[in-house]
Amino acid sequence: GGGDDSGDGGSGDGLVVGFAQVGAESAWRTANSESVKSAAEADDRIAELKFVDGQQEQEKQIEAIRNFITQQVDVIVLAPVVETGWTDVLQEAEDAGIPVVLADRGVEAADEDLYVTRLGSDFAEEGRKAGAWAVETFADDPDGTRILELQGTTGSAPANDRKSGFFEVLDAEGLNYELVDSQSGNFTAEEGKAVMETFITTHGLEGIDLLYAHNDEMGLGAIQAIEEAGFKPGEDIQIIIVDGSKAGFQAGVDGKLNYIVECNPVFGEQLMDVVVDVANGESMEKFTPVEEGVFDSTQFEAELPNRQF
Amino acid sequence: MSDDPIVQMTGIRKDFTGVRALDGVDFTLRPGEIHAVMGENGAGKSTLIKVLTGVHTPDAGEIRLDGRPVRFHSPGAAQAAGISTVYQEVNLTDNLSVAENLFAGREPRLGPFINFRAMRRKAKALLDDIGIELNVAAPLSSYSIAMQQLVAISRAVDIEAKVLILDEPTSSLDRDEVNVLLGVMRRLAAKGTAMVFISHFLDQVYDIADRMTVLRNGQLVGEWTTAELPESELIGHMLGREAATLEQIERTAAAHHAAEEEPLMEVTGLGRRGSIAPYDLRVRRGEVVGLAGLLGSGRTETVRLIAGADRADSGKLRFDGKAVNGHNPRTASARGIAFCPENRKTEGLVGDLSVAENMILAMQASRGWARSIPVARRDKLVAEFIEKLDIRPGDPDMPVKNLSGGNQQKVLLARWMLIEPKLLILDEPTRGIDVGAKADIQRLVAELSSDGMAVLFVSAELDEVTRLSDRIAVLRDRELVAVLESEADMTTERIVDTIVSGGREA
Amino acid sequence: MNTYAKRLMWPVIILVALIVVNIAATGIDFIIPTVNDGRLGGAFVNILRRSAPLLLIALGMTLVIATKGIDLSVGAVYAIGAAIACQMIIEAPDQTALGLVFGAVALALVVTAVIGAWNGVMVAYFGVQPIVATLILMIAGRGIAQLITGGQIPKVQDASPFTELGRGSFLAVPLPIWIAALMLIAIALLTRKTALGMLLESVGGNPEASRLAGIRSKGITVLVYLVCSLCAGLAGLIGAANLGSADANNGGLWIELDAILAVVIGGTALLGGRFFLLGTAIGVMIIGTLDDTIINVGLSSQWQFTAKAIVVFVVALLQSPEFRGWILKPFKRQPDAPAPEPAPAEEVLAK
Amino acid sequence: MSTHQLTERPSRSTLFDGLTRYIPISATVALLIALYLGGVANYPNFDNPQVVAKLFIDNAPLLVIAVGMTFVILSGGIDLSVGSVMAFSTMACAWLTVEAGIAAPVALVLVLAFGTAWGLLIGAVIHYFDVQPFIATLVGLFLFRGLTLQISDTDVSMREIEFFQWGMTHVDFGNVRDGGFWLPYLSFVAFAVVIIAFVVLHYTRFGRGVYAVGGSEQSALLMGLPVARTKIGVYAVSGFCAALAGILAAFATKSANPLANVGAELDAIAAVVIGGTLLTGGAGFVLGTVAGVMVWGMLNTLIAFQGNLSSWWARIVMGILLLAFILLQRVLARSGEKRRT
Ligand SMILES: Nc1ncnc2c1ncn2[C@@H]1O[C@H](COP(=O)(O)OP(=O)(O)OP(=O)(O)O)[C@@H](O)[C@H]1O
Ligand SMILES: Nc1ncnc2c1ncn2[C@@H]1O[C@H](COP(=O)(O)OP(=O)(O)OP(=O)(O)O)[C@@H](O)[C@H]1O
Ligand SMILES: [Mg+2]
Ligand SMILES: [Mg+2]
Repeated sequence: GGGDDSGDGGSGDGLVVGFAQVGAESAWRTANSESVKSAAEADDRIAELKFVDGQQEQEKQIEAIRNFITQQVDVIVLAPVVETGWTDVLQEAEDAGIPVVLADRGVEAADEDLYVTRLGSDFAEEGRKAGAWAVETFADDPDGTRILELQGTTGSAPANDRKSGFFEVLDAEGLNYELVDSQSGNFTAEEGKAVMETFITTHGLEGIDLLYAHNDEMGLGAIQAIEEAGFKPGEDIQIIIVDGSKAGFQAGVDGKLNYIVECNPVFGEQLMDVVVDVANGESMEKFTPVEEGVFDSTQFEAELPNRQF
Repeated sequence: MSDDPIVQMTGIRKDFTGVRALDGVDFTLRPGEIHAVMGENGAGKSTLIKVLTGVHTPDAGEIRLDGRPVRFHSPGAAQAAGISTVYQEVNLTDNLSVAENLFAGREPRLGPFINFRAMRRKAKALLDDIGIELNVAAPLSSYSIAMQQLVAISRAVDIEAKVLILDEPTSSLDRDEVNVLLGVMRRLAAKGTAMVFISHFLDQVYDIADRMTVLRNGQLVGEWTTAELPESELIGHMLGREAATLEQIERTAAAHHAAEEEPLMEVTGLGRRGSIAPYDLRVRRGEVVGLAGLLGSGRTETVRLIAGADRADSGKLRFDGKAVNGHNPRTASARGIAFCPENRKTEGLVGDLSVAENMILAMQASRGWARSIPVARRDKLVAEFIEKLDIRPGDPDMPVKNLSGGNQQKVLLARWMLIEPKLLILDEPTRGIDVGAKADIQRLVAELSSDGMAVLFVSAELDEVTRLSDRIAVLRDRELVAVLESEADMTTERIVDTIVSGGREA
Repeated sequence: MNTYAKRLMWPVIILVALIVVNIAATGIDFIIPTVNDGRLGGAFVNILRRSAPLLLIALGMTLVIATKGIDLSVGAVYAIGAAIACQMIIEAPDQTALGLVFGAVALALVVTAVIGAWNGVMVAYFGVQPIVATLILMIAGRGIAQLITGGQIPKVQDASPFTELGRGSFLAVPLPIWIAALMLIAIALLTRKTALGMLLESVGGNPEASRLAGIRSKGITVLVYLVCSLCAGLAGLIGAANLGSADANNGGLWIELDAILAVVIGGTALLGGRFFLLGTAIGVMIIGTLDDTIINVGLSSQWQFTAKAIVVFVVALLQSPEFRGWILKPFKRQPDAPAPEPAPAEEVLAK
Repeated sequence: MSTHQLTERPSRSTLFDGLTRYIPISATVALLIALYLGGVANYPNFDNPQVVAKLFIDNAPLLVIAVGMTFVILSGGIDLSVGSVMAFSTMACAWLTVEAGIAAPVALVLVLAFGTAWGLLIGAVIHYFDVQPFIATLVGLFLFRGLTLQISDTDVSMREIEFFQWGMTHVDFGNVRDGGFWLPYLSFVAFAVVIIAFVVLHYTRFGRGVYAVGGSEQSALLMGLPVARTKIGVYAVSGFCAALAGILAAFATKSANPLANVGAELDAIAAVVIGGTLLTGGAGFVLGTVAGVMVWGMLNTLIAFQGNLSSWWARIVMGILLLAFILLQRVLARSGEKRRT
């Protein structure tokens, strides 16, 4: 390890980078961790990646950053679990002369000076992409579009933003829709399936046009529930999911869902480039987007082999 | 004593689920008198006390203190109003120190803070006064029940209340300590404190009480002055039958076990560091061996080693012709050693389980969990023992914690008699048991031993020990100092002499 | 038996009330089973089916609680059971082989039983407090599950017979319901037809007295933790089979709280001693129905926690005789003496 | 005849009698030091004093709820609501100051009063209605998470409120770059809570009453102690501490997050129990709880310094360290107990 020379700030055999990850709460997240770790491993410019799992707790992440500061790492990468509340600890990093890069989610605008750049996805944008497809697909639905929504964990940023982005577009485009029900499936297949079963028994599936699931796992759980109730997912009801894991695309190929908004976790290499640039003091844009696409049923087949998680 | 009553209870009724514990009881206590409440186990004595002190709310009736009607909502309120109580089961918190128990709730303070130094000093003085020497900073749990009982009494006495209630305070004390306590009571009476005294020791009651109230089955039998009620009549009132049936147990001479017979149990050099010095002891079939000694002399420790409750760190134990190793309660009971511990609440009974379940516990444990005792057999056995030991109320499904103290003790006895052991170890089996039941138990011990069962018998009552035992082991300072064998030695005086001389021939 | 029925009365009333609310919100269909593909469905059957894992865990938890213990590791063990089975199946060339599925299930059960025995040994032989002993595996267990799956979510093919465990049915009744019901019966027989139940209650009620009575309390303690863990593993298998995948991080998350809740709603005290398996089952159904009720009456997700809190509070209060006495007092005829305020003294002694 | 002493209780072994109750906590402290030295030996910069100081920065809220939990556990109860009450308090601070525009000091007093009132209420339910503490407080766990989410389902920033700058104001002890360390004001609040709790538990009637009730509630009642006041009091203390911890969290981040502190009650219970307090009540020390919190923080620090553990290995290692710690503690405590007899 490069721990011994860590105080020298970038000289020596390479950089020591501290990475405060959110947790391991989903396949998306583990894929993300994996990508960052393997990219650091492969990259000669990085001597050591210190990885700390925050278990979805802001305090744990703050604690990790303070530990990085004590250890005098060269660059800190933070994937913040929430947007607010980082001012003090980011200030401490700045005082210690350690630059901070945000990965994935962002922090509130007022703290913009305290990090160099953010590399990640825009959840609201993902919601808008999903919304755009819905508007396009159901634009000439005569009797109005009836929608079910499976939200992520209540109160979490992706859940909030994917919801607001989606309905923002629907409202802006004046789509005639009705939100029949919207419940949290906690981003898990288990609860996604359970909630969907209840939706089916409560509302029935006849007359429901669209299911919007905030992530893959809930969507896949819901698909099972729909199948077990004797309906055909993707036909009897159209389905949008966000994320786009292998399993999600496989379901797409099988014709069980209709639209995937990608949220790409595999940005490790891109992140390492950013980290090295930051360590070298290069100036940068505040936001570096991760490349992400959208896929409809015509593209699933072709895209499946490219999936890395 | 001719003053107005300080406590007057009239028409008290108290129902528990399924039991009417008190039914229209009147009770009057006058300043400066010592008033005994008498009755069999389960007669309602403790309940009467608890109703008075606000532990239970009466279902009917009136309580007057100093002429004013009162109704306490908690024992704390009663204490604040000048009624200080020692309840039947020692009720202190044994995780706190002796001193803290003595002064809990009324600690000497400096400003808002407890003054521990003053508290320890006062505690020491208080215990010195009664004549016991304890480390007042040590947790109460490091002392035996007897000692805890003394601490509870000291606490109650020190509160200097108008009314002092003692519910079976002497059940685990030996005679010297009882004498000290009686002395303290006389002193307080002279100062005008009114006292309620509950005890199953009639000699103590006759020694100290001015007046007696007798209860039977929750009902008032009557109130008498001690002078006008001879002992036999009192017993008659308590039991509701003629006292003549309570004949004394006479030991049939111990001759029926020949000396050459191999002992059932033979102990050589058995001991445990810090608890009991290595000792030798043998018990033959059909023999009752008594253990005598003062409080803390190590009687309990002695029998716990034999029962496997504690692990011995030296010595050998032979039982039934075989050397015993790997001794624990389970193997002991499998070999036929039964142990009735002295503290029935913490070591004996499982309060939430029913009477029946508590009775068959040891039997079931020896059969293993898979072979449950058939219901019919179980019901029959339980009914048989409820009858045999006269356990009241005789409902086998009642949680055992709702039984009165004496009846709980009988349940514990029944548990061990059920497994028909070869050696029955009884640690203070007659503690808290009424005269009738005590005679029953003594008769039972005599009967069992003439059927060939060996019995090890620990009791604070020397009379009882001498009456029942074939041989008596005398302990002092955690050491077995002598075994008295000859008929001539079986006297209380002889035992006391042996304790004083430490076993050296006088 | 009478006291037993009394204990069950309030939970049953709450359960019925919840069902009535659902029927009022969604119609009588709520309670009436439907049949599709030869399998019973419908809202209430679905609730029962989904509650099966929780019931399994709560049954084991009941036994543990009867011995005055508690098992926080069941959620993690759930994840481990699921992870082992799914990982083993997806690594095999032919996921539809019946032998493979049996092997995977057996392996998962053996491992979870070993974990339970370990918990029991910590408690019985090392004298570690149950909450701490099981906290260790609560923390480490999910790590182990993730290690097994490599942090991925292994997905079993729908064709694998493994998924039958969660989705299949026998005589039209879904398999999870069968499994949970059989386990309920098995544990009830095991504890009530043998002396195990009484010995458990004895160990929980007074460990020292039990030891002196010659009960193998250590062995019994190990056994109940083992059974509890085994139940959790089985629950994990059912959960995984239902989804066809094992989510090491989220599978069975916080299920220990729900399980303990169900046990206590069912009338078993956390202080050990008497336990009520049927009460536990009703507690589980209350919790299961509650989740659906929130959706059915149209409350938003934010209400999930609040509604649960309210229902639990109502159950807890209704079960308290002191509360009932207090609330009914104005309606009762006054006794002859002035009645005291909620008299604390007696309540404490009644324990 | 009765010239001899009344009892034969030997007054020897008085030394250990008083000390046995300190064995678990001594074991905890000894192992804590061992953990620290292990860290120093293995990781560069671990000897930086800030490593220790940091335990009291990031864990200040945990310390405060653990102190409240100590009261409850000592009395023989348990409080599962602290994590949610804490999150709710933080959120309430944010809502009161940011949305409702109430002056921050007033908001803090309101929040503290509310936390205490909640404790009183739940304590009364537990005592008078004889509801099991686990269930009564579990209601709190669900209820306040729900209410927090209903106030806001996103995180709320309080950075505009000047008042909240106070908590993280540094006090420097020496220059941080050459061997000094710093602590923010909020750490001192936590220290103050510990000291007050220590004094209350050991030197006041209320505190001794807590031990008595924990030892045996029935005995305490029969001894005439104010059991109702004590039992309700401990939950009030815990509610107050949870609210205070929520305020400290507000100071620490100047933001409120509806999903914060999930599972914090378990962390607190773990810290209390690691510190040698028995869950059955009646035995333990608030200083043990401090040691327990430090152990918890130290384990996390060690894992962070190791830095190459994946999410799952971090959990497994945490479990193994905890296991080793508890077993060692048991071994030390047992040999200590043996020495006594
Ligand atoms: N909490 C309770 N619940 C139900 N029944 C009870 C309860 N307490 C006492 N009883 C019953 O009330 C009756 C009177 O009991 P009490 O303890 O007053 O007897 P006692 O005269 O003190 O007997 P002893 O001499 O054995 O102590 C008994 O039948 C007992 O079983
Ligand atoms: N070193 C010690 N200092 C003080 N007390 C001790 C010590 N060691 C043991 N004890 C306590 O002293 C008691 C020993 O008395 P034990 O119970 O054996 O006496 P006993 O003869 O059975 O008298 P009784 O049963 O009537 O109290 C035990 O309760 C034990 O806990
Ligand atoms: Mg009595
Ligand atoms: Mg004794």
